Amino acid sequence: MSEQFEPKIVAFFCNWCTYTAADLAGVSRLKYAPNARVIRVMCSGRVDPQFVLDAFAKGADGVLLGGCHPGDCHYAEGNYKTLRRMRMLTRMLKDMGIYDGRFRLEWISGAEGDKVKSVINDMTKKVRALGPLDLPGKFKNWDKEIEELEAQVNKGDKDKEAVHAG
Amino acid sequence: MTENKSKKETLPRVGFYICHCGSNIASMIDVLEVQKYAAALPGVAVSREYKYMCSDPGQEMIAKDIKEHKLERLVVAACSPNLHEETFRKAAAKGGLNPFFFQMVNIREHAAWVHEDKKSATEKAKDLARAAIARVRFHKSLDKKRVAVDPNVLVVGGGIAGIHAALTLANAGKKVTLVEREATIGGHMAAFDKTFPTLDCAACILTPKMSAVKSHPNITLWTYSEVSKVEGYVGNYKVTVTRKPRFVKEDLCVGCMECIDACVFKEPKFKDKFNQGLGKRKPVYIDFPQATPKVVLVDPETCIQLKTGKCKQPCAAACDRKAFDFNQKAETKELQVGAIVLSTGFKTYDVARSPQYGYGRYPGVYTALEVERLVNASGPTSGEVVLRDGTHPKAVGIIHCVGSRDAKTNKWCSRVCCMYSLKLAHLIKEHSGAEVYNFYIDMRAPGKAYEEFYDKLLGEGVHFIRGRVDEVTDWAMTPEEEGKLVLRVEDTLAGFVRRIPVDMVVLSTGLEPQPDAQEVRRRFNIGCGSEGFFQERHPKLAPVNTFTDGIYIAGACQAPRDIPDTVAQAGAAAAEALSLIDAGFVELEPNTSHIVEEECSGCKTCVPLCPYSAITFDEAKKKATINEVLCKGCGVCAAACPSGSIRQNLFEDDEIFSEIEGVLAK
Amino acid sequence: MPDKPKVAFYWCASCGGCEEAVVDLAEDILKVVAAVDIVLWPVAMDFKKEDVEARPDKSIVAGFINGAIRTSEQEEWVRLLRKKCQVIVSFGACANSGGIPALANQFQKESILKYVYDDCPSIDNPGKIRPQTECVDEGRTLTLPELRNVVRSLDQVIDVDYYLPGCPPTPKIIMNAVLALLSGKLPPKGTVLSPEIALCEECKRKDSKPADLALTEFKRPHQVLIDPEKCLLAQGLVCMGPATRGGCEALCPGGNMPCTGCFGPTTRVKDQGAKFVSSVFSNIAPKEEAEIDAVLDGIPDPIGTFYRYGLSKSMLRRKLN
Amino acid sequence: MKKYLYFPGCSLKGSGKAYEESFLAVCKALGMDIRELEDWNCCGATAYMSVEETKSYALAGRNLAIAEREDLDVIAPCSACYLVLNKTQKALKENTEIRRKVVNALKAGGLDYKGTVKVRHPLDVLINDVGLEKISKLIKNPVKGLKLAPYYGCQIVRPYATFDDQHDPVTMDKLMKAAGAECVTWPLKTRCCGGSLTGTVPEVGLRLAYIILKEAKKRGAGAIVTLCPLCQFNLDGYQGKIASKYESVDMPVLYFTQVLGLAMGLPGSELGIKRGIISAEAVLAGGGLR
Amino acid sequence: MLEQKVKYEGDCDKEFAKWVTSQTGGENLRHCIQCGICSATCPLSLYMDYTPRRLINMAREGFKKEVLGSFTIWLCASCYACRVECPKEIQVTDIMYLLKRRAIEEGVYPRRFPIPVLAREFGRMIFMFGRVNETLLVIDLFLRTNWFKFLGMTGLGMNLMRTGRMSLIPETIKNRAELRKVLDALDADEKSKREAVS
Repeated sequence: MSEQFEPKIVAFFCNWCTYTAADLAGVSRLKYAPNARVIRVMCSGRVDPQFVLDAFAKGADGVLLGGCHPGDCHYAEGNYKTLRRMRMLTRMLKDMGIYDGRFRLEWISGAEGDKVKSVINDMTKKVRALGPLDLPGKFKNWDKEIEELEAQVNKGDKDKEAVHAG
Repeated sequence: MTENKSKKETLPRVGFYICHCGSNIASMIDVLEVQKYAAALPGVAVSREYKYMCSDPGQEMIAKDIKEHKLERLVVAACSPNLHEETFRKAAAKGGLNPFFFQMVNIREHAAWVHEDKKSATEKAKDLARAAIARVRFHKSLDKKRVAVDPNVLVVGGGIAGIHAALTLANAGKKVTLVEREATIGGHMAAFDKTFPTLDCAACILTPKMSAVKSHPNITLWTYSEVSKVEGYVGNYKVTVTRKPRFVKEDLCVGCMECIDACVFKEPKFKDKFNQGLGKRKPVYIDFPQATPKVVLVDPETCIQLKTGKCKQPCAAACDRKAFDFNQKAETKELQVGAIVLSTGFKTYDVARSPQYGYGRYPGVYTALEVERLVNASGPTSGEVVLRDGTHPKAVGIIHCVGSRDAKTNKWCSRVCCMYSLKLAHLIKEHSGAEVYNFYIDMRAPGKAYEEFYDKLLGEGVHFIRGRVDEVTDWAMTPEEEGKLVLRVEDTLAGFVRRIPVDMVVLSTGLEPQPDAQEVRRRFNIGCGSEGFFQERHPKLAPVNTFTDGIYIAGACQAPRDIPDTVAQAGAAAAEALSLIDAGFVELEPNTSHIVEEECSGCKTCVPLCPYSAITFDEAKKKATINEVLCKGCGVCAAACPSGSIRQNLFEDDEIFSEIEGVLAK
Repeated sequence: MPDKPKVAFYWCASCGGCEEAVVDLAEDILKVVAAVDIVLWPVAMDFKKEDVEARPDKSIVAGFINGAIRTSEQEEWVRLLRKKCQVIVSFGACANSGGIPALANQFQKESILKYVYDDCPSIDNPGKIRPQTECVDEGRTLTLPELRNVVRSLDQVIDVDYYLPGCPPTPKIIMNAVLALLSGKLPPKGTVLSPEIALCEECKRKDSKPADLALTEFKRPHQVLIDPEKCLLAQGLVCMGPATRGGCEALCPGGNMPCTGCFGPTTRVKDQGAKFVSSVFSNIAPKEEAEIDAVLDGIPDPIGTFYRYGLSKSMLRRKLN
Repeated sequence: MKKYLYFPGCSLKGSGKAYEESFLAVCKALGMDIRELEDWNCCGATAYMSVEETKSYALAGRNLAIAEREDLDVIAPCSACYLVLNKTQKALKENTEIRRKVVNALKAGGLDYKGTVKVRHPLDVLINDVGLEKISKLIKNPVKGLKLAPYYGCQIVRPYATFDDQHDPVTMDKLMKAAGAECVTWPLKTRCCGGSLTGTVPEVGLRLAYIILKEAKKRGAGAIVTLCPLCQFNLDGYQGKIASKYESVDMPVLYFTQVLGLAMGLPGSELGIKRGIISAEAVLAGGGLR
Repeated sequence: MLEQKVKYEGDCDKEFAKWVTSQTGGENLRHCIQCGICSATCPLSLYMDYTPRRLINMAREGFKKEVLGSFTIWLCASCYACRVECPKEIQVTDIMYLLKRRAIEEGVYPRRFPIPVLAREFGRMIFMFGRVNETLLVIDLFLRTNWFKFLGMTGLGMNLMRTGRMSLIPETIKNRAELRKVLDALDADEKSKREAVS
C-alpha cells in the first residue's frame, strides 16, 4: 500500500492527571494525531508490565504510559512504583529487541493538555519512523517453520522415510 | 437501530449506545457507521445512536431497552466519564441493571474534539467501542459502599475568604475550626485602606466579620497555627494542627496592651510586618488595634528574655492576668472533620526581581501594599502621604503590571492591579493633591461599577499613559528632571517616547501563589495549575471543587481575584461543604481491591505498597488482607501481586487484557 | 499376561534430568513398572519409531514428554505420540515453557550455529563445515533433523492434556500424577498438576520476610554469605518464589539457594518475568531514576534471570531480529 | 593553570590596539597561558548580519571550528565579537536549518564543527577563573583617588548575560575596586554608545556618546573605564566633535585592562595609555600614577 | 500639502507578515501586546519615524512598504535592550536584522542612510581579506556617500594617526581560499534551494 504507515499506540492514562489532561486537550480543542487508544486506569501504578507486553503481543506498535508528575500522585506514591517497574521493563524490552522509542513513560499533570498533544504527536512521529512492529504477524511467520511438517504428519504420509543419525 | 441476529447466547447481551452530542461528536465521527459496526460485534444485542444520550429521553431509551431486550451489559460512547459516567450508571439502575455492568467510551474529548480527519477519528471510535464491549463482559455486579460524613468542617486560612466561609458554615449550625498561620485573622484585606470601586473602608466592613468569627459559638479559632498533616478520605479526615507558641496564654490575655507599654524597649524599634516595615514595633506586640483574637504575642527573635533569658520581664509584671509564659512550647492538636475549605490566599510579587524599577535603590519607590498602609488613617503616617525622606510628593507615577503579563516573571494578568491602581491613584491624589500618572498596558475594569470607577478617575484628572515603563532612574536629561525619579515610557497612544519626572513611584505588584503552595497542596492531596495556583475540578462547572472529594478551594489561592469574587466563591465553597455534610453519608467508588485468601501465599509484597495502610498482614492466617474502607482504589497492589491473587474491582486483569485486545484486534 | 495400561516416555531438547526424576521415584518406580507397561523410553530401552507407528492410534494410555521442541525430529515424534496416546503429559519446565533451552530464543539460529561450528574457542573446524539436513551417500539419501529458529514449548506444537512443572518435577508430584492417571481420577484438561499458590506458602523462611523490603541493591549468590534462616529476598537475592507456583516444598531455599522459578507462574499470571518485575521492583527504595538504575544494575541479565525457564511461553516468545 | 585561546577581532588590531596591548600585558602578569587563535577571520560583527544571515554565521563558524581543534575556551575581548560568536554558537545549537547550512559550508572548506567551544569575555575569566583574590595579591600600586565610571555598553550583558546581571552588571566594578579605584554608581552602565551609527549617522551617534560622557562627569568620574573597543572609540574619538556640537567634556576613556595593568605596576607604555585621544595623564597623575 | 492617512486592506501584504514570522527571530511577532517597552528602552527610538512597537504592529499587519521604507530599521544599533525587556520574548533586534536584509534585497531603503553601503563594503572586505580594516572601511564609506562628511572627519583621522590607531595596510588571513570555499558553498546551497522552489 502506498499511503504512509500509521502506527497503533496503546496508551495507559492515569485517571487523575494524564486522563484529565487528555480531557482538557479535548475541551481546549487541541488537535493531535489519532493514533493513540487510551485505556483508563485509576493510577499509573495499576499498570502491570504484563499489560505493556500484552499490548505489543496483540499488535501495538507503541505503548505510552502516562502518570502524574513525581510527588504529585493522587495516591501519594503510585507513580514511583510505576517508574521503578518500568525502568526495568524498558531494559527487558531492549534485550528482547523492542527499543526505547516504542515504549514511553511520561508524566503529564491534569493541567498539561498541551503536553498530551505534543507527546502523542511526537511519539506517533517517532514510532512511524521505526516502522511496524506487528508481533502477531511475526508470530505467524515464526510458526511457518513447523506448519509444513504438521501438514505431512496430519495427512499421515508414510512413504517419506527418514533415517536419523544418533 | 439494528437487531443483531448472529449473537452467541453464551455471551452476555450488550446494549451499545452512541451519542452525537449535537454536532460535537457527529461532525468529526461517522456516528451511524460506528453504530452499525458495533451492532455486528459478538454479544451486542442492541446498538443505537441518538442526538443527546445524556438527555432524559436518551436515558429513558436505555432503561427501556434494558427491560425489553433483557440487556445484561451497557456501553455508552459519548463524552468523558468524568462528566457523565454517573448519569449513565443511574440510567442502567433505572432499567434494573447493576450500574457497574456499564462502561463508558470517551469519543468526544479523546476523539471528536482532538482530531481533524473524519475517517481516522471514526476508526478510533470503533476501536474504543470494540474494547469497551469486550471489557464490559467481564464486569461484575458491585455496590457502592456508604460511609457516614463527619459534620465538622476545617477552614484553612483566615483571610476574607476563610472568614466568610467559616461564618456561612457556622451559621448553618456546623462546627467549624478556622486555622490561620498569622497571629490574627483578616489577611491582606485587613491591611487595605479602602476597597474599590465603592471606596468604603476595608476595616469598617471587615472587622465586624472578624469579631463575629471570634464570638461565634460554632467556630473554634486557632491563629498562629498551621495544618501539618492530613489523613483519611472524604467525610472522614483526620487533621493534625501545629500551634506555635505566642508566649502569652490566649485564654488569659484580654488585650489591654499594658505589657507593651511596660516592655524594656521604651521605643518601638523593630520592623513592623503588618505595616510592611514602614512602621516599628516592640518584641511584645499586637499587629493592629482590631487584631482578632485581640491577644498580644512575643517575638522570639527580638525578645531579650527569649534570646538571653536575662530580662527583668516588666511585661509579665505588668500583666495582672498572669498571661505570660516564656516556657510555652509549640503544641500539636488533632481533629476529625468531614470537609475542608482551603482559602490560603496569595502572595504579592517580589519587586526585587525587577531591579530596573529601582525598589530599594531609590527611597521614593514603593510597593502598592506599602502605599495601602501609607494612605491608611491607622497606618504608620496616620494616612499622610509622606515619603521616606519626609517630603511630600508633587508627582506620583503608578506602574501597572509589575510582575504580571511578562514571560520573564509571571505570564498571567493579576486581575486586580488595574482596579487597585485606580483606587490608589484616587487616594494619593486625595491625600496629597499630587499629579498622578498611571502607566498601564491595557485597562481592565470588567466588574460591576468598575468601568464607572475608571471614568471617575479620568474625570479627576489623573494621567493615563498606555505603555509599559522601561526603567525608573535618577538620570536627568533636563533641568526639571534634576533630583527626580525619571520614568521612561512610550506613550503608545501618542506614538512617541516620554520621560516623566516624579517624586514617588508606586509599583502595582501582581499576585502569585503562596511560596509554600506546592507543599500545602501535597499535604491536602490536590492539584496545582502550571502557574502554581490550586487546580479546580472543572474551570466552569466545578470551580470550588478539587479532584479530592471533600476538599474545596476559595479565594486567591485558586487564581488572582478581587474581594467581591472571593466572598462569592467562599460562599460557594461553604455551600458545597454543606451539601456534602447534610447528605450525611458519601458513597465510595467500589473500585477497591481485595485479596483472594486461598490464592495468597503471604509473600507480603503488597503490604508496603499501600499509601493508606489499607493492607495488613494477618499473622494468624499468614495472609494479607485489605480494609476496603481505607482502600482508595489505585490498584498498585493488584499490579504488583506476584501470584495474581489481588483483584481490583472495575480494573481486573481480565477486564484490562480484554480492553487491550479490544483496541487492537481488527 | 494381563493387558496393563501402556505408557510412553519421550525426551526432546532436555538435559536428561527429567528422566533422572523418574528414576528418583526410587522403590516407588517398581510400583509404577508393575502397574504399567512401558512401550517407549529411549533413555532406558531400545525402541524403534516403527514400533510406535505400528501401534493403533490412542492405544497408549499416557505419554510423558519432557524437553523443549527445537528440531524437526522432535516435532515428528511428539506428533506421532499425540496420535498414539490418549493423554499427553507435558513433563517438566522445558516441555512446559521451553526451559533452559529456550534461552536460545535470545539469539538468531545463524548466530548460534556460527558460534558452535566456527567461533567457539574449543572447536577445530578449519573447513568451517556445517552439518546438512540432507546428503546422498551410496545412493541413499541421509537426512538430519532441521534445527528450528524458535525453541518451543510442547503445547506450542501439539495439544497437551496435563502439565507437570519443575526442573525437574519432584518425585512427589510425579507420583501423585501417575496415581491420579492410574486411578482414572483425572482433573480437567489443561491442569497443572501442582498447587495454585505461590512458593512462599511452603517456604520455611516465610516468617522472616519483613513487610517492607526497600531494597537498595541486588546481590548474586556468590557475592554474599547467605543467612540460612532469613528470607532470601530480604538478603537482596533475586528469589522468584513469590512469583512461582509452589509444590516443590521450597527445595532450593531449603538448600540455601534462591528460587529461580522452574515451576512457572500460577495460572492467574500470564508472564512470570513481567509479574515478578512488577512485584519486586515496586518495593525497591530509590525514587530518582539514576538511583533506581544503580539498583537495577545489580541484575546484569534480566531475561536470563526472570525467564530462566519460561522464555518460550513469555508474551514476546523470542528476541526480535 | 588553564590554557586559553585569544580572539582579537579586527578592532583590537586597529583602533583598539591599546586594549590588546593592555589585555595581553595583564594576562602575562597574571601568568595566564594564552595564545592567539590561528588564522582567525573577522567575526562579521553586527554590520554583516544585516546583509547575509547564514554567511555571518559561517564567518563566526570558521573561527569556532578552528578553535575547536584546540579544545580550549576562547577569550573574545571585543563586545561585538563576543556577542556574534556566542550568538552563532546558540544558533548552531538550536536551529537545525542554520546548522545544516553552516556545517556543510564549513565541510566544503575542509572544516568541521561539533559545537563544543566556549566563548568567554575577559571579565568572566578574570572574575571566575583567575579570581579576585589572586588579582588583589598582584596589585602593587593601587590607583587610590581615581574615580571611575564603569561603562559596560550593550553587547556583553545583552542578550546573553551569562556571567553578570543584565540591568546592573558589577564584575568590572569589582575589578576596579580591587585595583584601588573608586566607582561611581550611575544608571547608564549598559546604555548604548551609538555603535557603528556614530560613523554612519553622526548626528545620532554623537548624542548618545555625549549623554554618557556628560552623565559620567556629572557623577564625578575622572575617567570612564570600558571593555569594548567600539565604545572606547566612540566615547574617546568623537569628543572633539561633541565639544563643537554640545559642550567640551574632556573625559578620558580607559580600558579596564589598562587600569588593572597600572595597578599591577606595569609601565603605561606597555598598556597603550598614550593611545587615548583624550589624554589620561592628568587623571592618572591624580591617582598617583605616571 | 495634505497626505491622506487612511489605509485600505489593499495597501497591505499579508504574505509579508507570514514571511516575517517564518524567519528565525520572527517567530513571536504575533504575540506582541503593544506595551511599548521596546520603544521606551531603545536609545534611538527618539530618532525613528516609527517606534519599534509601531513597526512590529505594521509588520504583523503586513504594511510592507512602510516597514521596509522606515528609518527605524536602519537606526537600530543592535544593543539588544528591547530583546531583553520584551515581556513576550519577541526577538526585536533579530527582526530588525531580517527586515534590513529584506530591504537591501528589494533595494528599498532611505538613501540618506549609508548603513547598507557600509554593510556591503564590510562584506566585500571580509570576502577579500578575511579581516576588516576600519580605516579603509571608513574612508571607502565616506567616498561612496558623502565627501563633505569625510572632510569633517579628517580631524579624527589625524588624531588616530597620531595615537597610532590607524593603519592603511589591510590585514589579511592566510587561508583565504578556505574562507572563500565556505562562503561559496552557502551561495550554492541558496541557489539549489531557489531552483528547487521554481
